Order: sequence, then structure tokens, then C-alpha cells
Amino acid sequence: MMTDFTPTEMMTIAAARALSNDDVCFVGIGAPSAACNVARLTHAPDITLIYESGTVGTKPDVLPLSIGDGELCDTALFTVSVPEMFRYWLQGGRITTGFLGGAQIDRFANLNTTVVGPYDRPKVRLPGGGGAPEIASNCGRIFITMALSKRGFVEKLPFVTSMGHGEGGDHRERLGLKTKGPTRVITDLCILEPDTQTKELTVVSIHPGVERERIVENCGWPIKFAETVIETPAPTETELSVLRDINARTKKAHEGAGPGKEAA
Amino acid sequence: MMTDFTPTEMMTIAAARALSNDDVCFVGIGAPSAACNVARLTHAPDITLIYESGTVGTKPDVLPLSIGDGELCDTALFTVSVPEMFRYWLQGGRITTGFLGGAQIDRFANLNTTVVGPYDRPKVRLPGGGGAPEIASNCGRIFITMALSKRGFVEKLPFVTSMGHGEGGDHRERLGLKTKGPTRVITDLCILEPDTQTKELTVVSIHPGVERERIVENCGWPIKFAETVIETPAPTETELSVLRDINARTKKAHEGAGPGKEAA
Amino acid sequence: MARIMSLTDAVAENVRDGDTVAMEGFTHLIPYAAGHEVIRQGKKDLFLVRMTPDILYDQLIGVGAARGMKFSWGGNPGVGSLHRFRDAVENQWPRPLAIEEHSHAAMANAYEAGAANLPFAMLRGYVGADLPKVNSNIKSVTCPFTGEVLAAVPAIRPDVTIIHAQRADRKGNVLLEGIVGVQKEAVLAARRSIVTVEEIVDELSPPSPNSVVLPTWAVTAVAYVPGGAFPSYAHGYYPRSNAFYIRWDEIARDRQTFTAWIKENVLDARPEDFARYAATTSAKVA
Amino acid sequence: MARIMSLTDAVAENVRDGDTVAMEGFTHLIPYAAGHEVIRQGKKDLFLVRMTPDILYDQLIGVGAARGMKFSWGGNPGVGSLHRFRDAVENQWPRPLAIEEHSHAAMANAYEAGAANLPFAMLRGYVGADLPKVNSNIKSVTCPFTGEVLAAVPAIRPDVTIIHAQRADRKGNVLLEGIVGVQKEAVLAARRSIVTVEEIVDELSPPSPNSVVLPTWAVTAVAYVPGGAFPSYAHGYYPRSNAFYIRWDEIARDRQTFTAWIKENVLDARPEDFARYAATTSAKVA
Repeated sequence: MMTDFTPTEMMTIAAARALSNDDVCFVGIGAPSAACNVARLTHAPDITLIYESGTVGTKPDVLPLSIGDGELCDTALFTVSVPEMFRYWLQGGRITTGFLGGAQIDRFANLNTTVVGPYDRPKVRLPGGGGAPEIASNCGRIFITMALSKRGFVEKLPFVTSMGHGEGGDHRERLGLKTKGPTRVITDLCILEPDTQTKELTVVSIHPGVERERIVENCGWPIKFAETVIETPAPTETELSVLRDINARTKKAHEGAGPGKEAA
Repeated sequence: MMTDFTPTEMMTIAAARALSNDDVCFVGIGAPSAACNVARLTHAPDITLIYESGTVGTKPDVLPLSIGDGELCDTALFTVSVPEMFRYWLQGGRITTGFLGGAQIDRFANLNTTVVGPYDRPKVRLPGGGGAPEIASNCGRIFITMALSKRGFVEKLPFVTSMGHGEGGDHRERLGLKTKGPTRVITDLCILEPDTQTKELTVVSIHPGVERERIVENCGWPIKFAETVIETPAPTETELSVLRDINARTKKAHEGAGPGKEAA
Repeated sequence: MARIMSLTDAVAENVRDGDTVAMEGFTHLIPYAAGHEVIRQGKKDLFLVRMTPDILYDQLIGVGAARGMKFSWGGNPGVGSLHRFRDAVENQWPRPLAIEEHSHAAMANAYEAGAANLPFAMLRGYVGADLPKVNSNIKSVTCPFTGEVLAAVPAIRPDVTIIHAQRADRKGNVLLEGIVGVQKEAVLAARRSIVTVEEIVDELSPPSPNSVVLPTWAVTAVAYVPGGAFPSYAHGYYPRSNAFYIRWDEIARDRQTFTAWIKENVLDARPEDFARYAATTSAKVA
Repeated sequence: MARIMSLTDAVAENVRDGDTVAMEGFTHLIPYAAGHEVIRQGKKDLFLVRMTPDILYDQLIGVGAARGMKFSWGGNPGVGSLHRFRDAVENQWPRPLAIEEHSHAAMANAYEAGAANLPFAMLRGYVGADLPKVNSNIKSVTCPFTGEVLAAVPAIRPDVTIIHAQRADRKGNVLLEGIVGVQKEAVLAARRSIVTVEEIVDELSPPSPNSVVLPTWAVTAVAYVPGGAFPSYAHGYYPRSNAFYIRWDEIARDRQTFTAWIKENVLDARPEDFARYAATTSAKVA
């Protein structure tokens, strides 16, 4: 049990713990990618990691900067075309867990990565949905990881890029979805899970040293706490060292190549 | 110029001559396969031969017994899955020429390889259409090769497995087809082509030594002759020796393996 | 995760009476050994699915294991008729066989749609052909953008798909190469799947990053059955016995010779008997 | 048959003002050298198509070559925004950019439908998402067998597709390996295609019978441009320059530094300049 760790490290490790050896996991880039690989390098060595570029069963030694780094293909069991990835593997219902991040989330775990402001006259144009709309509907369940902040956790999304629990309650079932949708949101301060009835995100676990007030202050809606809230176990020494090692390897690997004048 | 050849040899060689170096040819098994490979080994060395098993640009040394013999894959430029073959390559409009055989044909070059007698109570159950229905509609043009006989060239087909010119005239256009359909039928006695207006198959070339009467007698409908009918040039020495060589190699290769007791 | 198990157990656990079963292989890698095990175990009322029912399905039909068949080309390739299939369709012997007949393009698309978890497939197909008149599972769909009308067929979703492959690793990941047909789609479209293999290896080592691999979590059971595709072939292991395909014509033409052949070569035989076909051939070329 | 020609001629002959152009590459094998040639030749009013418009499309948008773009994810992967893209959408600089936005699944299926010569693609997609509200090219289709409603999008049929590949043989047959993205589909869906390659070889020698090959008769032009995917990468030849992707953020953030970079590295440069990226890297691993 360590006491010297950052909130981001706690977030990544808490996210990693959500995964198991039997998961077939569709990995989003950024925080999800770190969490999935920490899981693989600690308690879930046989987890299957899939990136939407087509790499299946990949075991990267450094974290990819993009979803299509060569490292992902070099260490994959096999690599398929992108149409096949989305048709046979994602839509085919073969993915147990999708791991997403996002720019904004609402209380029903809907995500926005498209625009801030009106779609036609955006204040901020974000990258867009990419794989998210169909990851959100076709994976068995969805984990989301993003830092808790008022800008990110908002009362109302300007745009629903990918559906979580929609308007809450049985909204997913009403739209014919048979998958579970978001079952856990892992932040740098706490873990949220949808209420079984209303599907509103509710704090179920608070990271060590975090005050409830700080969670309330950093959420854009009046956040609810579950009846029983536990404390997230602090990172173990192994978890932390695995995470720090892969981050160090990654940093080293992504530096170097010259500014368009010299090659890497 | 040879004078000592069989009608089947003449048929195969006449069919081979219809193909050119630039053709991308979807090859049916049997007579079409022999013709296509004779073309490749004589005047069209760069012809692209495709078998529906997924082999593209194949150059078999012996004729395959089935459309999926290992020889086809071993000598192919590449091999794709069967869904890809039918989706990207055939339906994709990438094939210039489809080469078909059949059990029965009518005067508009429609083919039957499904049943003789009623579909529900067949007198003879034939193998069925396989790739033919979509080969017939999606290739740029179709060549057909089959021996002329009253049983094969019939007044009315019991079942249309694949469409040629339908009821004749502009029937294909009326169904929205933009491909040419059958442009030549090569038999062991003569070559037929559809009339430009009616699309009825008409004799345009007669093989050396064949009498018109014999053609009339062997056709199930009152067969028409074009105004100008030429004599098919007899096989050349090269054509005959190439055909006989590949037939000999093929015969040798397909014999051998024991009767389910010993392996090949 | 796939379980590596004996062929006998794999068939016993995964093939049930009445199942819709696809044993695929487009000339190459046809799962003969597994099909024979299905016959030996007396599975019945199967609805068989296959683009190219050849000798193996002739055998299953001839022993009366099938209530129906969905197919697109039912012949002995390059040889002629499937006599047991014809006897069933023409004379209802040994029992009637309900057929659902398609074109290759439609079957390939229907497997593809099954693998992609779509309810139907669409294609530019069947134009001017008679099959839609006798098969109510051929319908149409209209493009919402252009108004074009395309043919539509239901996705194929077998209860169980059975294939043969070159090799598996000890985790149950499977590699296929050469003429791969619709096997990947048939496995992914099915609820359960059995793969017999020529070899089980420590490392799968795909020869290219884009090789045709089925991961262990997409397969139900893997069984080691060298020679298990004979008289079909395994690219890189042994060639097709074209001679046996030719000889099958005599065996199957007559009900009695067929029945005798089945007794001797299937009912009184074991999966291990296929190993001689793998063993007596020339060295591997893969 | 593909013609093997210079990149300059290939672009001059095959890319026309106003064309719908797809330059594909899912992180891997992005055709940077060809894209730069398009900029140098001053092609204009292009409608760009790409799943993941990254730096290359940021450059094309920034110089004002594009009238519109169809895409599914427009960012600098792992780094952040595409500033030129944002400037065009948010401030119409240097000109307005009409966008047609989809999900990856929809785009991948739309390319697939284009390659298969279908007018539209269907998918289980967009459920509960807002994109259908702002994109009239997202419609629906009903399964004629089950009554299920699926999303539908038009097939993508570019006037010209441009890709980079590992190698071609002297006849113009092309081999791709590794993360192959949607390049095969993009080429087959297009009227014309340009492929730049790392190497031209006597024998293509695919490492597996099922390798990703584009035959010469399915390609319009092949150009030898070693290093032509930099700062993207060519599997087996040189790695991705993640450092350049990170650095692009500063270059593109400001209109002036962007314009200066384009002048120095594109307008005043030549296709041959890409060779240094191929040459300075570690030995091939393929």
C-alpha cells in the first residue's frame, strides 16, 4: 500500500482493476489505454486488448500515442482491416468491455467529444466521435475514465456523441439495446456507478485522502453518493511501479524524432 | 494448321481464342477452365484468371478438378475469402469476362444447371447455380462453352438458373443491368453470337468439316445462321500441343490416390 | 476461451439433435473427420448449411442425419452428381430433405451478415433468375438514398459451425491459410464452433500480420485431428485426393455400396484413422 | 493496368479540381508525399474524405484546397486538436469547410459498400447519438425478414483514392501489410487510384497466400516514393515519428507559423525529399 501517488495514477490504477483476465477489451486512446495495459501487466495477463485500428490481442511495451502505432501491430496476435474490426468484432458482439474517455459527460454517462456550442457554429470544435457511438452500443459493457471537473462533468451536454443511459431509467432497453452501457466511471477522485433504477451516476468509492466536498465542487451537477460508499484501496507498490515504468518507457519512446527536418 | 483434332479440342481452342491478354476472367470449372488456361499458355500470357474459391491471378500447371484445388492457390498472386471474392471483385465490377458452362441453354443464352422437371418434384436434380446467377449479371460480358446437343440446347428451359438475354431484345436493360451478358457461345461444332437486335443466338462461325445440317440436327430449337458465316480456323499446332500437354498433366495428377484406404 | 479436447467430446458437447449445422470449407479444409464423428454419434434431424455440399454432406444425407439443407451448389466438383443428395431430393431416400437454395453470392453474403451480427444481407443478385420464385427467403430491400432495389437474404446464424484448420496454439488460437472460403464468417456467425486442426503448436506465428486467425475467445472447441480434412486437403500439409473424389461417384451411386462404405469407413472407424492421410504424404511445404 | 510513373505525373493526371478525394491510412501508411504534391500543384475545391483526417488533411485544409470534408474523427491522435481544421470550422479561415460527419463504423461500412458496388451500407449504429440530427446522410433501412430498423449511410465512391503501400512489383501489383485500415476498400471504391510505395521489386512475394494485395488492374498509378508516409510510418521500413505529431501542435496553432512551414516543407520541396526519412532509419525488419 503506497501513500505517495498522484490523483491521475490513482485513477489509472482504479480503472485497471475494473478489468479481468477474461475481458476482451476495446481500448480507447489516452487514459483507457494506460489502464488496460496496467491491468495486462498486473492482475490480468491474459486480457485481450483490441484497438480500433484493427490490432487484436496486442501487448504493447510502450503506450501508443495513436490508436495505430506500429507497436500495436508488432505485438498483436493478428491485425484485421478497419471494416472487419467494426463489422465482425465490434458489431459482431465479440467485445465484452469498451473503455472510453471523453471531453464531457452528463449524469447518465452520455458523452460528448463533438462540439461545444451549436453544431453549426461551434465555439470549440472537438475531434468527433470516432468509434465511440458504436463502441457505446455494441460492447457488453462500458467503462469510462476521465478526471472529475466542472467543465467535464456537466448538467447538460451540448451534443450527445455516444449514448450512455440516455435520459436514464430504461432508455437503452426502449431503443432496443441489449448491452449494459456504462457500468462504471473512474475519475481521479472517486468511482461512480449508475443507480440500478434511475441510472444516474452515483459515487460508490472515494479515493484515499479525498474529501466529499471536493467531489461535489468538481461536478457540474448535484452529485449523489450511494448509501454505502467505500474507500478505494490505495495503489499497491506493484501497481504503481508497473504504471510508472510503462509511462517512463512511453515518454522516452515518443520523444526524439526531429521537427520535420530529421527523421526519428 | 492441323487437321487431326477432336470436336472437343476445337471447342476448347475456339473458346480460348475469345480471350485476350487484358481480360480479368472469372473461370467456371470444366470446359471454361481448360479454355482459359490454353489462352494463358498461348496468346494471352498476362490474362488474369480468377476462380470463385478466391484465387486471383492463378497460373495452374495442371487443370483443377474442383474450383478450389491447392494448385490454384499455390500459383495465385493472392487469395481472398469467398465473401470478399463475391463482394469486392465480382459485384464490385472488376471482372471483364465470365466464362460459364451449363447443362442446358436456350436461344437467348439463359442457362439451367438446377433441375430437369418441376423444381419441387425434379426428374433430375442438378447441382444448382453456384456462382452463376451473379457471374451472369456482374461480369462485363459472358462467354459460354458447351457441346451442341438436343438435350443441352433446348426450346424452353425448365428453370432459369442464370439469366442470359432473358426474353431477348432489351430485357437486360429493362431489368437495370448495365453489363453485356452472353456475347458468345462456343460449341464443339460452331460458334454462336446473339443477334444485335433480337439477341437470339445465331451461328456465326462453323468449325472445319462440320455440315450445317449437323448443327441444325443437334439444336433443340430451329437454329438461325448469320448472313455471313465464316469457317472457324482449325487449331494450330501450338494450340493443340498446349491443350494436349495440359490435359495429359492433368490426367496424371488426378489419378493415383487410393480408394479411401490409402492417401494420395 | 476455446477448450482443447477430443473430437469425440467436442461433437458430443456441441452438436445437438435438430441443430442448424454448418461444416464449411470451399474445397479446401473440409472437416471430414468431424463430420464422420457426427455420423458415428448418431446425431439426427440436423439442418445442414453449406455453400458447396460435397461428399461429406452426401454422406450425412445418405445416412439420414439431415432434415434439410441450405446450399448453393450441390455437386461432386469436376466429377458430377451427389448421388445420395439426388436420391433424397428425387426419391426421398432415406428420408425427405427440405432444401433452401441460394446462389454462392447470396450464401457468402449471408454468412458475412451473420458474422457482422446483421439480420440480413443485401446484394446485386438474382436478376432474371428463377430461384426467387421457389425460395421465399429471397426478398428485396430499397436503398434509402437512390431508390435502387437490391436482393436481400436472411443472415446465416448456425447453432454450431465445424471447420478444419492448419493449426492452433495451446491457448486455442487458430490459424487458417490458403483458400479460406467462408470459414471465418461461418465460425463468427455461429453460437458454438468446433475446429479440428493438423497441428497444435507452442507459437501460432502467423506468417503475416494480416493472416487469418480466429482467437481462442471466438472458438468453442479445438480438437487435434491430423489428416482430418482428407480427401479434401490442408494447404501446406497434404494435397487433395482428386482420385477419391472421382471414386466416390461409384461408391455413392448405389445405396448398398454406400451403406457398406459408411459402415467400414465411418461407423467402424475412429478419428485417429485420419492420421494416416497426414502421415503418408510428402513433406510439408508450408 | 496500373502505370508506374512519377508522383508529379500521377497527381497531375488523376487529381482534378473539384474532385472527391480520399487519402486513407489509419495512422499507418498515410500518403504524406502525395498529399504534399496535391498542395504543390495547387489543386482546389477538393471534397476530402477520410476516417481520421490528421495532420495531412490539416495541411490541405490550411492551404485552402478543400471545399468540404467527410470524416469521423478529426484530431491529432494522442496530442489534441487539428488547429487548421478548427480554424476552418470555427472561423472559416482560409475558407468555409462544409463537413459531413459520421462515426468510424459508418465510414468503414460506407467504404466497404463502395468497394462492393452497393449504393449504401447498413449498420447497427448511431443509437441514441445526435449525429443523425445534423447529418441528413444518415437514414435507416428495415430488415425485410425481421422488421428491425438499422442505420444506413451512402456508399463512399471517391473520384480518386490515394494511398501509400510497402511495395509494388514491376507490373504494378501492390502489397500492404500491418495496420491496413480501409485502404483496400478506398482504392476499390474509387474511380481512379494512386499508390505511392517504399519499394519497387521484381517479385511481390506475399508472405502469406492471404496477404493484402491490390492487383495492377485495380490500380491506376503507382509511384516510387520512399519515405513517402513520414511522419506516419511504413511497417517494416521506418517507425512513426510521434515527436513530429507532437510538434505539429505548435506549428499549426498559428496561421503564420503554419504558412511558413508549408512554404518551406511543401511548396519549396519535392517528392524526393521524403527519401531521407526512409534512409535515416534503422534497418528493415520486414
